[in-house]
Amino acid sequence: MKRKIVSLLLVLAMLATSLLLATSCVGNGPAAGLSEFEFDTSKPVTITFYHTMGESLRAVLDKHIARFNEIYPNITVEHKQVGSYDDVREQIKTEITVGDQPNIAYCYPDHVALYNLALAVQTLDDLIAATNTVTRADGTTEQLGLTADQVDNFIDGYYNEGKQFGDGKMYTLPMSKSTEVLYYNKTFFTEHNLSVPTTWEELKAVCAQIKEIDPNSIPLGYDSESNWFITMCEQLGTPYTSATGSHFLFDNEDNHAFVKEFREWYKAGYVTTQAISGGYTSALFTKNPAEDGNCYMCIGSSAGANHQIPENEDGTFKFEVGIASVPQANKEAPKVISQGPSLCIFKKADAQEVLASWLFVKYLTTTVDFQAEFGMASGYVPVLENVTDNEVYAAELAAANGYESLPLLATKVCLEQANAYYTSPAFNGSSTARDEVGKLMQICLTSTEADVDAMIKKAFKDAVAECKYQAGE
Amino acid sequence: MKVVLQNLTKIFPSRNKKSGEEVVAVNDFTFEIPDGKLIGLLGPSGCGKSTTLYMISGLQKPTGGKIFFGDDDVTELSPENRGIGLVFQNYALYPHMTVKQNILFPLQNLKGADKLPKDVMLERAYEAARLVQIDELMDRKPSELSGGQQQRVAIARALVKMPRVLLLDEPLSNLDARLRLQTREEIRRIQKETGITTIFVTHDQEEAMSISDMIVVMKLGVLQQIGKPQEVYDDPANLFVAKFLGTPPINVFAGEVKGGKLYLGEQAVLDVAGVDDRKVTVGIRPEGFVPDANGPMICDLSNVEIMGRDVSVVSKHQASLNPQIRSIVDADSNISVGDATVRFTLKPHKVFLFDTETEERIRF
Amino acid sequence: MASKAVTTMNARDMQQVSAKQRVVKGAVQFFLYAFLILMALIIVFPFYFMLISSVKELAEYRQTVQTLWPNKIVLYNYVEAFNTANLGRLFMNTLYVGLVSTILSLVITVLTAFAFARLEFKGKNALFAALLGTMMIPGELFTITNYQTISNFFGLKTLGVQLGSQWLQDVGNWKNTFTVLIVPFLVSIFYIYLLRQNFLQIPNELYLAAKVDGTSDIKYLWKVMIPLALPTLISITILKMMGAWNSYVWPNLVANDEAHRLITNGLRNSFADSTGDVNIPVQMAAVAIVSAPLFLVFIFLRKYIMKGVSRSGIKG
Amino acid sequence: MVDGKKSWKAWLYLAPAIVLLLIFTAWPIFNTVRMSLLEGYNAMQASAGVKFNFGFKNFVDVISYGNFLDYLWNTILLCFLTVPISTLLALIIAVCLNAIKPFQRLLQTIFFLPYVTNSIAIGMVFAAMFNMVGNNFGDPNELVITAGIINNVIEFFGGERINWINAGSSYFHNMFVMTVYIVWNALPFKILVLLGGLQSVNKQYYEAAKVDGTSRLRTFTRITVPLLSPMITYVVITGFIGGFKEYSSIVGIFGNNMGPTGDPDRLNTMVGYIYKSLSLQPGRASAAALILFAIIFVVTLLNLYISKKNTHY
Repeated sequence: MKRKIVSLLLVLAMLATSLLLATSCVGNGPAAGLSEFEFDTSKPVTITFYHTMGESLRAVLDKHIARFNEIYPNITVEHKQVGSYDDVREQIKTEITVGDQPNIAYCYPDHVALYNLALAVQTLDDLIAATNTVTRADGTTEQLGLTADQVDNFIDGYYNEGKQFGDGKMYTLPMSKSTEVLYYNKTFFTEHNLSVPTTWEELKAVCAQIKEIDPNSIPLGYDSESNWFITMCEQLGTPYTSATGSHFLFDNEDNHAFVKEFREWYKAGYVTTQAISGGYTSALFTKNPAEDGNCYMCIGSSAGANHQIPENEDGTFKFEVGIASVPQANKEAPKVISQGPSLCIFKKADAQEVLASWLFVKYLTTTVDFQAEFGMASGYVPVLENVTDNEVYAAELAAANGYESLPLLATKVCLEQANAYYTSPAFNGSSTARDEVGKLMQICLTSTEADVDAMIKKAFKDAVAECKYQAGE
Repeated sequence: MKVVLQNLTKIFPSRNKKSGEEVVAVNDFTFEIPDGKLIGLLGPSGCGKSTTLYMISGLQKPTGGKIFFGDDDVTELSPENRGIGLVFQNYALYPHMTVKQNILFPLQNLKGADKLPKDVMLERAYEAARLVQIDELMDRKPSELSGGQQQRVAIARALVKMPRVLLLDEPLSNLDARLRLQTREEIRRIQKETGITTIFVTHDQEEAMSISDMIVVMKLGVLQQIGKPQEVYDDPANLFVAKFLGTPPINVFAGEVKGGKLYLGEQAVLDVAGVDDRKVTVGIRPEGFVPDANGPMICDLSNVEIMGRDVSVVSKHQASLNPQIRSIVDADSNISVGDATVRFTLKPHKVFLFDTETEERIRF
Repeated sequence: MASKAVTTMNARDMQQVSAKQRVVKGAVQFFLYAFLILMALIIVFPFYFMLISSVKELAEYRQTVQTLWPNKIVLYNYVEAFNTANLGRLFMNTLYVGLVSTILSLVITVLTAFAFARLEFKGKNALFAALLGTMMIPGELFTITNYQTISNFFGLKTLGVQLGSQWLQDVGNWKNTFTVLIVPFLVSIFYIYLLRQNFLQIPNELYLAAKVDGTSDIKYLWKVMIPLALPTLISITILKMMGAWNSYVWPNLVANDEAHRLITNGLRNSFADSTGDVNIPVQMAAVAIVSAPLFLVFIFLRKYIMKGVSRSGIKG
Repeated sequence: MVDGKKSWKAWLYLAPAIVLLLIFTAWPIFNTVRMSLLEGYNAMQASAGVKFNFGFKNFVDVISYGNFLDYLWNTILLCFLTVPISTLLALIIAVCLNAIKPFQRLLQTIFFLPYVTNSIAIGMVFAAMFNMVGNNFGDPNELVITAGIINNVIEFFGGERINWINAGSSYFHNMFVMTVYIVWNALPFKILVLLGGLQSVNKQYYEAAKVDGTSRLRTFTRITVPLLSPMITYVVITGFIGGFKEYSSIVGIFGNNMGPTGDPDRLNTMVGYIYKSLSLQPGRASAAALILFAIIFVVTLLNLYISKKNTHY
């Protein structure tokens, strides 16, 4: 008898838990009913924002939240550093399953694709197009949507990143961006009369020259194998992935060819990468050139410029650094990768929360002062072309040199190539493709197989198979 | 305090789920233990004597029947409310407490009106310790004591509450032979001094006989006989009791009564007037044999063991149910090892007849 | 076989043999020590490497042939490792979580072990076997479901959202609380098993004796069983604290905000933040800082840790 | 054996544990089985109301995955390398420790040190020790900047440096490093348990063996090992259970790449597969976890069976 009661209780507890979990999964509900875009400035609303900002960046953010609250005192912004980008993704992913996602989050395109499996991300098109006005606390008004000027001020490549999801809809606004730039040892280049390469052929030639001058060096360090592969696809116009239809298109002859070419570079000792060298190649670049194994050039993130400063412990510098755009396949149609976080807004049952989130996102992405200050604090590139309207920022940019102020020098290069940014399609599985082509580069460069063509062919085939398997195709 | 057990029964649910058979550990016990006496519960292991003790203590609840202490029905009372002291076979001293703490422990459990002030508790603890003569050892840990000393501590701990009834579970079994004799006397002394009704459990009949005022013999959950040790020995109620008591044990024969005479084999060994003709089981105490050159009972002599005052004669007889007959005779009786046979006459009051089926005593 | 040799020996032989034995014994002892010391060096070497690397300048660490003793001892790696993370806060958080979860865990473990060791109830053995069975299941399996559970405990959060009750939402959402770091791991089957075995060794008569004296179960547990099982309880305490110190995956998932972050996560995060060159000396300094408290505890409570571990085998 | 104990009282004592176990252990187990049987299950789509078919596709996916057999092989190989080596080594060390008097405690303490370490942290230390810095390892124009302290030691003794874990390293050397690290990590616990067992063995057995003139080796194989067999069984079983769950030690050495540069996932394991799938394919992860559980279960039973056959007393 007692045993029956106990087992009954067990079963009941199980049932109750599963029921509760089942009901909890309905929490997301349908898309917020945004038929009307009236934001009620009298009703308090709290929004949450997940990001990865460190302490100094949070200080900038807090300062601007205070400014934002001067015009919208009814909106409380709670923000939180969740960890790395992956942590943000994992956290939100689980939160979506219980309907507990934040209002705003730092995101990469593949994150958005993932969240959209649950249809959790708010499309921004209607909001951007909204023409009704909102009255702020200081009596001024603003248009709820984006004005034509505001849209124009965005760097196009960054702005368009928001609609690369295959359905033509806009899901994100850019927050702060970075790209890859070519760092080079300006002192060395000047000394040996080397010219800064602008194409891959030129780069190869420079590598050969450097190798002759200093055989124990590795002329070029390339941080991200994945970026290398994707950028080459983009520059050469060869297929990489597609957001619609068959996703994984990168197994083709053209791609085999450039990978094989780079393998020869590697075997000639021209190049190393982060995975191969076992750490960021900036470490090799900032070494004393007299030491073995240093790099004279390094292709890395503009956001990592701080790590490319070859500073001695006594505060002097080992050499002067120059920064240039990455080499191109076709100088007429330059392509450089666009990276760095965007902001997405999540659907909520309460339309006021969505509108408040939108107003805040709009503030962060269109306010010149915030973009400038955030750029200075982070080393990331602001997303606005008119960021130089901020005088402090403009002055700092103008004074940037090849020693201690590399981040600004890098930003300067980034702003000059504003028309060259590309982003690759985002879909559920796009990050797998990114990882797999990075591994593919690792394998193809370092492999010691005798039959190189067969090895490359197999590596591509395996990578596509893995992508498809992970995507559940 | 007299203790009365009335139709006391204990049934354990079967361990074996499939057969579902219940185990009757104690079956319909009824007896009365007079006030201030030392009682031995005696029986082979598994006879239910410990269960009975545990039921008296309250650690086990009877399946049926009642237990009275004096006139109070304590059947439903929990152990602590019965006013008992219990000493375990392995003493169950708390190994992490000193002797003093061990003895104090029961007093510290008293609650409400019974609660004692600290100094009274201490005084009582020392009193109990003095009674068992361990007041010198109060600050030692149990592991630093000998077996006999541990035994005394356990008794002191049981006595300190001034119990109405003291219960001892196999109190001597963990002691060596020399200590056993000594402790046996000690228990007797303490019981006499305190006058507490004391019940102890043992499987050793000698131990029970030597110190008890009364013994209770049990077998397979059934009460066999109660009485003063000598009475039970001299007048066993059945074959089991007769066999269980006495060293050397009683000699058992298959016999037959014919015409008022008891026959062992062909030999008519004793007059048993008043018994109908029938087959019987015969028990003869070792001291019931008297060597007699003309005695009616003729046995094949195997061995003679000299024991000083007595002589133990080992012989064989066709009707014996044991391989050998052991008899104790005076040393001056004239038996030599070389003889082929030995003849006995029997002392009538040392010969008991039992029904072959029921093993109940047949009196003559 | 040996007896034949012994019987044929004369006194002189015996002396020779005993001299020979002494030599053999000495040689054996020598080899024993040589072997043990060699193994001990291998065991200790990574720690040594960690320590010397943590006090080297980066340039010295990067020398082609590494030095076995730093040319110049610098401590700034420690300062940097210490400053990169908000260590004071991390220490306090970890200590708090460790203490509370240890105390609660001990209470639950003691109660459960007591019930399994001393009380009789239907289905005891089946239940105990089932509990032991769960120990074989890879713990990774629980994480994803548990995360859902604590995000929306018994659906309370959803209910709170539906009813508009902030209080209910807070009750239902355990994320970024100390609760979530403590509660899900309060029950350790292994500790229950360990303590139950210990309790079973305590003779049943002690329990009966206490019953006769009118001791309640709770008092018996407190006055007799706990003192007798104290070494085991201390072992459990230390292992549990070590667990809090070393836990990483779960806290990283559920409570990685500044107010609740634990030490391992904190250090890990701080060093993941600093992109760029892997500065091994600073990294080694960080490793040394994380390891130091455990080493100290170990030195002082060696006996209990080793006793506990020898019966456990479950790390952390 | 006191009766009259009410069952409800026992359940009261058990209540806290039972409640917590139901929520945080029983339900996850149930949910894992559920997820493993929902084809292509993932929580995101589930929360959007997508329904999943019921079936064994997740299990088929796991088993038919090209790399799965490799991961399984890695797992098994690591188990069968590290468990016997660490057990044997621990046994020898324990016996040696038991045979000495001075410094026994000190050495015992030293051998226990690896236990009180943070496995994430100490993995970083091992990787740093074996890591080479440079380029084009194995190529004619190889460039080695820092060979790593282990290679420094090898070169000091006149050996050739070895590419242990970097690009172009061999599977054999990778496995060697993993084995060293795992054995290093596993030793303290095993030594402790075995030494504890040795110290509780009645000295009379050894004295008897000595009187009989039994050789040391014979004493070891015929007395020590059989008497220790319960402890050996215990460390072997826990070793196998831990071995089949090997994951973090590989991350510690090779990082999330789970293999050297140029051959990612070369050393991936069952649990590595589970973690990799957890995020996007929880259905497959659940199925793999159940398969792993089945393997551990069978191996444990097998171990118990063998040890029972070999325990003679």
